[in-house]
Order: sequence, then C-alpha cells, then structure tokens
Amino acid sequence: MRLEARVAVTSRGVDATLSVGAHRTLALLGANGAGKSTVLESLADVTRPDHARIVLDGQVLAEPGRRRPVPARRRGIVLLSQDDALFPMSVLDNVAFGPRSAGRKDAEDVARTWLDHVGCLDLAGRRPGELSGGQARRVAIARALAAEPRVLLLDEPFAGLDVEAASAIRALLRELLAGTTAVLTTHDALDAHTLADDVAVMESGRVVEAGPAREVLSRPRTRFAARMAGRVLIEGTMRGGRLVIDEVSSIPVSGGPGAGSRAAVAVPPASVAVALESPSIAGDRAWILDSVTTLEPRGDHVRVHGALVSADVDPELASELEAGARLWCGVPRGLDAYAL
Amino acid sequence: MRLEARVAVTSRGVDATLSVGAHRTLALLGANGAGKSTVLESLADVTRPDHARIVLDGQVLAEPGRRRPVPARRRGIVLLSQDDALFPMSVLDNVAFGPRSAGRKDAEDVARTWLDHVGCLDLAGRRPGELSGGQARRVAIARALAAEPRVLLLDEPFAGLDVEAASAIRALLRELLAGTTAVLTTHDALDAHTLADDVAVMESGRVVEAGPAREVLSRPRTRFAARMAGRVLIEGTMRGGRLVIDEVSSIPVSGGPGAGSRAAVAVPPASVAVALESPSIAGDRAWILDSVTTLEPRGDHVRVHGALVSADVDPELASELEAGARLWCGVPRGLDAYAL
Amino acid sequence: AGATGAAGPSATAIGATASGDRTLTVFAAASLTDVLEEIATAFETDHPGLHVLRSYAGSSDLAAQINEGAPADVFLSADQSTMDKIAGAVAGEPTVFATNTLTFVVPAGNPAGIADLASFAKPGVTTVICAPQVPCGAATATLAALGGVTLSPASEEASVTDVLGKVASGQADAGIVYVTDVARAEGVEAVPIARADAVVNRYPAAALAAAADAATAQAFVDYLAGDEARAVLTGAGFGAP
Amino acid sequence: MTGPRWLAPLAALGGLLVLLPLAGLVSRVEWSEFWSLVTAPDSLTALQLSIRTATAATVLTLLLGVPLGFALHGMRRGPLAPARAAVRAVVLAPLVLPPVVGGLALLSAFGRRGLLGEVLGGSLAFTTLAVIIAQAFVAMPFMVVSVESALVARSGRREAIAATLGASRTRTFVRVTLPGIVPALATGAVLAFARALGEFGATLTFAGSLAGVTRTAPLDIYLLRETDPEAAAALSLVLVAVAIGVVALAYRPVTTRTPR
Amino acid sequence: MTGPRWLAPLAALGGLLVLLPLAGLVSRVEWSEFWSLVTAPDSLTALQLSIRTATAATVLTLLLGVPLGFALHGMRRGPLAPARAAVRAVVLAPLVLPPVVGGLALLSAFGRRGLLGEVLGGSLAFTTLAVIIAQAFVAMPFMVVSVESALVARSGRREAIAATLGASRTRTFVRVTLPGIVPALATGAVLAFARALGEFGATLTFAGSLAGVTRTAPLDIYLLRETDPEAAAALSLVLVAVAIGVVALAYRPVTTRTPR
Ligand SMILES: Nc1ncnc2c1ncn2[C@@H]1O[C@H](COP(=O)(O)OP(=O)(O)OP(=O)(O)O)[C@@H](O)[C@H]1O
Ligand SMILES: Nc1ncnc2c1ncn2[C@@H]1O[C@H](COP(=O)(O)OP(=O)(O)OP(=O)(O)O)[C@@H](O)[C@H]1O
Ligand SMILES: [Mg+2]
Ligand SMILES: [Mg+2]
Repeated sequence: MRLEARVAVTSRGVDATLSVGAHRTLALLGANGAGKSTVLESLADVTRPDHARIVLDGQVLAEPGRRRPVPARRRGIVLLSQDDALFPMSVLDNVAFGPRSAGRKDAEDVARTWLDHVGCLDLAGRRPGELSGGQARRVAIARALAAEPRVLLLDEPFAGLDVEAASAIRALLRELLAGTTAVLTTHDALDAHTLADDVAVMESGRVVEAGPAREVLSRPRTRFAARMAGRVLIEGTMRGGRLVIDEVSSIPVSGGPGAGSRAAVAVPPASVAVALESPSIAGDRAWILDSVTTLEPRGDHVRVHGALVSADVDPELASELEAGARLWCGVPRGLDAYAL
Repeated sequence: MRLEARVAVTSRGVDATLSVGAHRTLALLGANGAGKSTVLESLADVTRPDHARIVLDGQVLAEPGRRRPVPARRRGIVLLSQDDALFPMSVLDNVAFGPRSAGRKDAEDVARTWLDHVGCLDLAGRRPGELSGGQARRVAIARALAAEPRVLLLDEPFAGLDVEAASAIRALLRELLAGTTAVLTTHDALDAHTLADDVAVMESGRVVEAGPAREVLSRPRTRFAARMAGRVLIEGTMRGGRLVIDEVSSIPVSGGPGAGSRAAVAVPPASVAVALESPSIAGDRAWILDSVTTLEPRGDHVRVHGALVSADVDPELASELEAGARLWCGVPRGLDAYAL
Repeated sequence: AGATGAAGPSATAIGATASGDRTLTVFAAASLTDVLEEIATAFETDHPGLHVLRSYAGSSDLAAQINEGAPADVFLSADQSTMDKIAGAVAGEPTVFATNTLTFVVPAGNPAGIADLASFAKPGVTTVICAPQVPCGAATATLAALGGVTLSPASEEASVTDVLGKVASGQADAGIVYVTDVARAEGVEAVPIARADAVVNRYPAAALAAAADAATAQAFVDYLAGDEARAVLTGAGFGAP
Repeated sequence: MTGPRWLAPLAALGGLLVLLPLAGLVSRVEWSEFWSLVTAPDSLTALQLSIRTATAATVLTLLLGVPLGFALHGMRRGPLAPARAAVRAVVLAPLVLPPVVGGLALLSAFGRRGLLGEVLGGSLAFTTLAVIIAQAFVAMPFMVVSVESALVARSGRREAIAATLGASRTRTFVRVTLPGIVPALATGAVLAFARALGEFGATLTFAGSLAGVTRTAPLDIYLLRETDPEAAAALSLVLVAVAIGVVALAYRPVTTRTPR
Repeated sequence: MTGPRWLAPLAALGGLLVLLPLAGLVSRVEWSEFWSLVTAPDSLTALQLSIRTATAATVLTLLLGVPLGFALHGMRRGPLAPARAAVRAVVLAPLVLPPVVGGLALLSAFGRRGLLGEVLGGSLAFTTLAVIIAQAFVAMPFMVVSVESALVARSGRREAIAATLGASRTRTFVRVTLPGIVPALATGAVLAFARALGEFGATLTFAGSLAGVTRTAPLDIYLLRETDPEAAAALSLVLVAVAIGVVALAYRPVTTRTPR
C-alpha cells in the first residue's frame, strides 16, 4: 500500500504533498497549527479538501478532475482523530463498529481482543461520557485498530496516555505498524524515533522537510526538526573547513559541502558548554558569543536558549543568567556539517 | 492560600485527600482513570462531588454539614479542564471572559497580553472551532491565567502542545506558579520535576503517596511514581545490608530501615546491565534472574521490562529477547534503600 | 352531477362503520344537531335496517365538502344562499322545512337592560353580532336597517355559537342570535326584537344527485317537512315554513 | 446550569399564562356530571378515534418528516443551497394556514376534484385515512424543524469517522446519527402527536365529521359546544389529560449527550 | 452527513404531502382577480394586524417561554424532579386543545367572569391585547419545548467553567448558555410566529372579530369563505407567503456548533 497524496485546504492555508512507502510509517511533525491534523483528516475525507490527489497503490482515490472522490467508507483509510470522536454507544460497540461494518460475525470478540490490548477491557460496558481522558483515547485507538485499515492515520496517538499505557501501546503499535502503511503525528521525538521509518516536517501548511527518520533527525534542516530531535540547529556558510555563523563567530566542522554553500550542524544542548567570561583557552571547543533569549528549567538542569545556540546548564549557573545577558557557548569542534 | 481538601465522587470510586501549602504547586500524578481530573473538577465545582470538605486559607468553601457550598464563582479557583471547554465566542472574548467577569475595564488588553504570552495573539479573532488542537489548548491556558485565580488547577496543561510552545509555556508557568497556590496533573515527569514543589500520586481514586517532589521522585514508594521518575522500583525485605527480593535474589544496598522491614530501591533502567547467561564475575553489580514481560523500543535503545527489573539495552541484544525469555539483570551495588 | 363516482367514496365511508345494513348519510348545519338527532332516530325507527349517518359542520363547510365530492345523500342547510352554492349537486328542488327569527340574547337577568334596538345600539353597551358575511349577520344588518339604527358592536362573530359564547361568558352585554339558539343555551335569556318576523331565515333540505339510494334520500327530505318532524322542530323553537 | 434568579418570575408568568386558562377550564366543569359525560359512547368513540389517528399520524410524520429534515439539511451544500430557506419555509406553511383553509388545500390536492383526483378517484376524502393525512399534514412541520435543527447542531464529524471505519451510509445513519438526535426526535414526535390530537379545522373540512369514522375528539367537542358547552369543556379536559398522559409517559428527554 | 439513499424517496413523499395541498390551493386561485382581492382594504388591515400581533406574541413567548424552558430544565434535579414530566406535559396542553376550547379556557381565566375577572374587570375582552395573549398562549409550547430540549443536549460544563472564571449567573446565562442555544431559540421563535400567524380558534372565541382591532387574517379568511371561497384561498396564500417570507428571512439555522 503505497500512499501518494497532495491535499490543500485553502481556508487553513494548508497545501501539502507527501508519500508513504508500502508498509512504512511516516511521522508528520510540526508546530501547533502547522496543518498536521488537516492533512490526516483530508486523507480520510473527514475534512473535505479544496484540492486533493490521493493515490493508494495505484488506485486513484481522489483527483481534481474526478467528479466524486472515492467515499471514505471504501478507502480503507482509518483515522484516529485528535478528539477521539467516540460514538454514543457502549465502549464495546464503539470498538466493534469497524468489524461489524465489515460484516464480521465475531465483531464482539475482535473488539474485546483490542480492548484488552489497550488495557480497557474492564470498561467495555461504559458509555463514552463515563471515561477519563486517557481511557477515551485508548478506546479510540482500539476502535481504529480493530477496523484493520489498509492505511492507518494516527493523530497524536499518545496524547493523554499515562506512562505505562503509552509504553505498552507504543510497543503494540510498533508491532502493528511493521505490516501497515501509516502516518502519525506527534510532538514527542520518542515516537518519531521509535515508530517512524520516515519523517516529514510541516511548517505553515507545507511540508518543508522529508526523508528517512534517522536522517532527518540526525541532520535536521529546520529549526523545528532539530528541536524535535533534541538538538539546536546552527546555520552558516562553509569556508575552509569552518562553518561561518556571523561576522564574529565560526566553528571548525568536519565534512560539509563546498566553500560558499549554506550548511548546518545540529548540536545537542547537553554537549554545549557555557561561560560567562570569554574563555582563555579554547580547548576542544569553538566558542561563540551569544545572548540569552529564554531560560527553560528542566528538572535537574536548565536549558538556556540563546539567539544562536542552546545549552543545558546546572541551576546554579542558570541563576546568574537572565534574558538579554551575554554568554559564551562552547560547541564541540569537528561536528558533522551538512548542506542545507 | 493554603488549600486543604477531601473530595469524594462515589460513582467514580474517587475519595481523595490532599493539601497544598500557600504558594506551593502540587503535581497530581496517576495512571489514566486514577481520578486526577475528578479531583480537580470537584475542587472547582465543575463536577459536584458527593462529599466535599474544601478549606482555603481557613475559609470553608464546602463542608458536608453546610447546606450550600460556596458557589464556584466566589471560590477564586480556576480550572484549566482537560477538554479546553472554550466558549462559543471569539478567542479574544474567551480570554477576556475572566477579567470582564471581575469587572475590569481593561479586560481586552489583559486578554491580549495573555494571548501574547501563549503565542496566540494572531488568533484573537478566531472562533474556537477554527483552532488546531494545540492552539485551542493554549487559548484555554491563557483564559485560565487571565482570570488571576487564587488557586490554579491545571489538568494536563501541556497535552497537545508542540515542543517549542511547551517549553515556552513551561517557563511562563514556572514564573507564575511561584506566587500562586496550584495543582496540576501531568503524565510527564519533566513537568513534575520542573513545576511542582510537592507530588501526590493517585491510584484507583485515592492518594497513595504524597510529599515534596524531590523526595517522592527520588524515593518513590509506588510502582507508578517510580515509573514517572524514570526508575524501576525493586521491593524487598532488609536483611543484613541486603535487600532480599525473593528466594534466589538479593542485592547489597546502602542505608535502609532495620532488618525485616519492607524496603525498596529505585533504579534507572539505563543503569541496569543485562546478560543472557549467568555472569561469571559479579563485579560491581548484583545479578538478579528475571524473565522478560515486554520489550519497549525507545529510539536508539530498547527498554526490556522484566517481572522484577527493567533495563535499557541496545537493539542488537534486544533482538535476541522475547516475552518469557530468561535474563540476568545486573543492578548496581550500594543503591540507596529506603523503608516502604 | 357526478353520480357515477358516488358509490366509491360512499362505500368506503360506510364500510368503515361496518354494518351490512343500508345507510343514509345526512350532512347538516351544526345548529341543527339537537333536532336532527331526534328526527333521525325516529326516521330510523320507521325504516328498520336503515342507519342514518350524521355529519355536522357549518353550512358552508358542508357545501364545500359536497362540491368536493363528499359522500352525502341529504343536505340540510341553515340558509338559502348556501343551498344555492351546491345547486349543481342537488336532485330536484330543495324543500324548506323550518324557519327561524332573530332575538336579542342577554346574560341571565338582563343586567344591561336591553329592550329594543335603540338600547342595543347605545354607546357603553358591549354588544356582539354575527358578521355580515354569515347568514345571521346578514339578517341582523337587514333588521338594523329596518329599525333605522346603526350598530357598533365590539365584535362581529363568524357564527351564532360564537355570539352566544360571548354573551354566556359575560364578555358581552348583549347579542343578536336566532330564537332557537337561545333555547339550547344556558345562562342566557332572550329578549324579543320588535319586527323580528320581518326577517325570516329559512332552512332548506335537499336530496343530492349523488345519493346511492335516491328514494330514501327524498323520503328523508319529505319526512323533515312532515308532521312528526314538525313537532320536534317546533319544540326546539323553529317556525313553520 | 442554574439560570440567573431573575428568570424565575418570568418563568412563573409564563407558567401562569398556560396554567390559568387550564385552571379556568377545570373550574367550569360540573364534576357531578363529569363522569357520565366523558363515558358517553359518542365521547369514547371520538376519543379512541383521536388516539388511533394521532398515533398513526405521528408515525407518518416520523417516517416522512425525518427524511425530509435530512434532505433539507443536505441542501445546505450543493446546487440546491439557495433554495433551502424557501423549502424550509414551505414546509412550515401548514402551521400558518388557518384551520379551514388547510382542509380546503387538502381537498384541492387529494379530493375528487383535486390535483390527484384522477389518480385517487376521490377515494381518500372523508375516510379515516383522510383524518390521518390531515393530521400528518399539520404535524409535519414540527418533525422537520426539530430534525433539521438537531442536524445543524451536529458537526458531522462522527458520521465522517464512521465512514472511515467502513460503515455504509445506512449504518452510519442508524447507529451514529439517529442516536445522536433522539432528543430532537422525541421533541418532534411529542409536538406532532399533540398537534395531531388537537387537529380540528383541516379534519373537519377534508375528512368530514362522521361518528366513528372521521369525528375525532376535537370535532366532537366542537359539536358538543353547540348543544352543551359544559360537556365540551369536560371532554376537552379529558383530551388534554390524554395528551398529558401520553407526553409524560413517552417523553423523557433522553440524555444522549455527545461524548465530550 | 449524507443520509442513506433510501431516505430520498421518503423525503420526497413527505415533501409532496406538504407541497401538493399548497399547489392545490394555488390552482384554485383566480389569478385575474388575485391582486384586487388581496389589496382590498379589509384584507390589508387584517394582514397588518396579523403581522403585528404575531410579532408581539413571538416576543412574549421568547420573554416568558425561555425562562420557563429553563425552569423546567432546572427541575431535573432537586425536590421537584418527579413533577417535571407533568409540568412539561401541562405546558404542551395548548397544543392539544381544540381551537375553540382554547378560547373558552382563556375566557374562563381572563374573561369578565373568569378567574382573574375581578382583577382585570373584563378590560381585556375585544382588544388587540387579547389577540396577542391568545396567540402567545397557543405558541408558548413551541418555545418551551425547543429551549428545554436544547438545554438537555448541553452538558452544563461550559457554564460550570464560566462560573469558575468568576462570571455571575446572569453573565453565564447571557454569554455562554444563550449563544449555545441560538438555533433552538430560532426554531422556537419561527414555530411560535407561524403558529401565532395562523391562530384562529382561540382568537375568535377569546378576542372576538372586529376589523382592525381583533380580526386577524385567519378570521378574515374564515369569513370571506362564506361569501367568496376564491378570495379566501387567495388571502390564505398571501398569509402563507408572508409567513414563508418572514421565515426565509429570519431563520437561517445559525451554526453555533459547540467547539469540539
Ligand atoms: N475548522 C477550522 N476552520 C478554519 N481554520 C482551521 C480550522 N481548524 C484548524 N484551522 C487552522 O488550520 C491550521 C492547521 O490546523 P491543524 O489542526 O491541521 O494543525 P495541527 O498541525 O494539527 O496542529 P496541532 O499540533 O495543534 O494539532 C491552523 O492554523 C488552524 O488554526
Ligand atoms: N462522567 C463519568 N461518569 C462515570 N465515571 C466516570 C466519569 N468520568 C470519569 N469516570 C471514571 O472515573 C474515574 C476517574 O476518572 P478521571 O477522569 O478523574 O481520571 P484521570 O485520573 O483524570 O484520568 P486521565 O489521566 O485519563 O485523564 C475513571 O475510572 C473514569 O472511568
Ligand atoms: Mg492537530
Ligand atoms: Mg484526566
């Protein structure tokens, strides 16, 4: 099931093109409002797009010229929507809805099995209004999975799940997704790392970056992708083995495109050192002069966001910093540079 | 504003007691369906509890004997509910709702300021139905904050937020919460670490563990709290400087209560080593025979959950494991043991 | 007119009452309800096996229904002009079987002291009459013209019953209705109007062309004009033709 | 959801506007004769006929009105959208037609000389079926309006999700949409039943007033009023009591709130 | 939300049930005389009176019916809960009362000898106010039922949240609840207006029939029928047209869907 699609919803400023290989899983990343849900809903025909060309394994599901797109019920594309959208019937009936629609006689048994998988078998008799947020989410997941889709679309599948459920369902999905074509959205890098073969990054309704997960996350080309990968993107121009950031700063890197090309390195904030005074010995680091934009406390450390770089520092040092303060950031030498 | 409360909602099996010191922030942790939302909603009178005794700074807001509890509008307790519950009016009017109710003339300006804080000022004119999930969440946060509550209740404030928004709003909240009495629920240990002074853990509607955040998270007494803290709880009985887990396994620990007492150590899975064969040299680890229950892939490593311990292993090793397989887990010697 | 289609609807309507007996369907003005019940029962007694179905409504309603093909055998109208509206559906000539004259109607005890048209038209007295569009209203207007007074009623009602209702409920101090109407109402009394017999309302009856059994229909019309029916009509206050 | 306090006096006033006339009616009844009046064979026949026909008419409005409400809602998109307001307004017309005119209109459609006169051969008018049609005609607007406004309040999201799960349109309709608008169906049915039970003008004109066939309770009351106003009041009360009973029993606004 | 295909023929049938009689009515009108009939001074007076009184009655039902709907909804909890079904049913009673009986009931409450006779001193009878009261009486059920069923569909969650934000009950009511039930208010108002416009029996009996004061269009039509059935049909059509116009203009089911 190879999925090729371009969908546009003008009123939301969304116009995205994506493709998912057969049996591969694509993680759709992006800031709030980037258009992830809009894309998924358009694929499933839950939102009617203004323009859509959707091809599944050679079968055209929708095309601008075609008068009527293939209706949702014959697409085999199942959507776990961001808002659960459970039906006004028992939890069991909700999960059995897909199998029953497919005419399966054993729909209830199937439903029970899936409910068990998501740890909600004891809730089978409840009505949707009687569930906690996380329970509703899990039931919605079970409902989507029970329908045995050709393509599975998961909009933030782990939102609201507790740690144990999230880990159990992450394991469950990992198994399932191996044999399914799937697209999932998430704000958690772990999900992208764990479940996705490929990653696409959306910004303002467009796909700005796409590729194999490992590559996108280790060599991110956008600030957002870098952030998701737990890194900071430092952009610059190559000149003689160095990445030139601005008039005053440059860092020695390894690899990278030819001189004069735009390039970047992605640094984990934890590997960035910080000094308040200009460091006398450069050592194995290249020092960049930066100014603090925000301080983000993160449990046992504080992440200092600068205009150019971010760094994790211990709370003691952080207490001496404030927005606007100047600081020196020490980036490891010889980081892997790549063309933008 | 010291908050003391006991609320019970019989139909949901919830009966919880909690107290929050003045200007302190309590993180309410617990699995899906543990009763967190129910407790918050009961405090705000959004769910009418069957039994409630709520005392805020000496003022009794609700008491079983009292005929009518103090109505929500005079409690000064604001709830960010799990489901946003935005009003059918513009985003700006939503955020201005609190200030306007308080009779403030500058309600719109106040609203704009808060919208700006959550990065949604450009959405001021939208209606709730025209927001993405994360945008709606942020607007709901702005609305709650704009009401300048005496007590702030935040039900999963960061659910659905993108990484950047989450970090910005986490920083914002950290500042605000320093001067407010607050309760928040979360499934993210980072929030508890970053924002909470105290932690209470709920299980099946009851508070089973409570105390200062640092203490609860470093010396968790429940499996769930340990999990939230990113650790595994190993329980046993103290005997001569060792924690005896079962007939065959025991580990040497430091500290801990007297012999014969129930005690536990909390180990980060990353620090647990794994061997498939009985390790010939014990070295600095105590080896425990365990069997695999589940394998949880986590990006660049796999977390192996055993019946007793969990361990992070590299994917290569993990590929040789399956549920039910026997394995040896090497736990560091001399971990800090504490009474249960 | 339309005799061919009559059997269908007739059969349906009658079939629903379920009896193998012969039936005669009489459409009658609502103000004749009481007398017709009595007369029809007597007629049934005279004609064993015959069942007289009665449908009551305002004369013009019934006329409209007959024009639309209602399964009626006999029509009893409250006035001549309504009978004229269905002239095409009538078999033979309509027979006038009763007459009626106007009277004042006042609440019991006549609190407003109505005695003649002049006191009826006095300002300050709340009066109701029939609207000139309906027969009793037309008659009232004629009578007022004869008496040389101008009436300024509080309301011009659509039917006698509505006039009676207003007076009986005390809303109005007086009204003008037919003699027979006062006879069947409670809580009101009649005050005779001078020269009332100058304006006489006639009640025509006619067998209809669509009647399934033309002979019985005509027999019923004849019976209405006969002595037995006359007694009943007189008892209710109707005059002779 | 407790409204502001100042709603209470207004509510009381509204209640009085309805309650006082009913109380007045009760005060007019001569209770000594009440029982015999009400159990008179004619009254019973008329009441039974009324209940039977009103029930049938309600079923008919459900059967035809629900699809019509759907169709109307479906017109909001597509080429027919501009006509929607007009169609909705036309559907409301029976509500506005004065009683007798409604009957005339029915006659001119289904009567022997009506538009369908040829087809029906005049077999409809003046039968019990005609009563049911007259009642359904006047009751239809309530069902249509109830259904349509319930549909407008739905986002259609759950229907779309049901489709992705492979459900046929019928399945989606029966299992997702209908349960979601049960309160509206109940409201529509109750209004329709009550209206059908009280129907008078159109029935009189279109169906006539034959005891046992077309003379429903309101027609019987109308006739009784000519001869015996007290009996009319008594029978009206019984009619109201029947309606109240049916409504109180059948109509418990079901709480099928959309799950949050 | 497209219903299953088999709904279409049913919808068409439902549409025909309403449309055919209207078409029949149209077919009966003599168009050559139509304009002169309709612009006759009497007709115009009656039409104007009808529109004015129906509008006033609609406002009255909004003013009193909305609070009543609220009160009814509020009864679902607390000591009055068991009485709720009964109260609701009583409120529906005007719908069931045959036209004339409704007038009798109003007379026995507000008439000179009625329950409030002493208080009002019969000052109401034969006035335009009496027409408005009669129309509001028969139209009230629609508003109450619409409002109540809209409230039942709400979870009350947003109201509770509004309260936590410090909003008074009035503020919550005006800013959160009312906007949430706008579609129901529109539906209620349209039904009420249409019903008031078509009101006949209660008006005739309670308010009388005097040109310019109490003779509304339906009463005028009823009288016209006696002398000139064609004119009656024509004027009925105009009445329907007015209703259709008002409804089409005023009633566009507002899409205040609860945000997801
Ligand atoms: N019903 C709607 N009408 C108009 N605009 C909308 C609607 N729903 C969403 N939008 C807008 O469309 C854009 C894309 O929204 P979408 O829900 O696809 O974002 P998203 O990437 O899923 O965000 P999130 O991470 O917050 O879920 C946003 O700018 C949003 O404000
Ligand atoms: N309206 C309701 N009626 C009945 N039971 C309910 C209702 N809402 C929640 N429950 C049940 O009450 C319990 C507590 O629910 P609650 O929403 O407080 O959990 P929670 O701790 O907030 O969970 P989550 O992390 O999933 O949000 C759960 O078992 C849930 O199934
Ligand atoms: Mg989204
Ligand atoms: Mg919750």
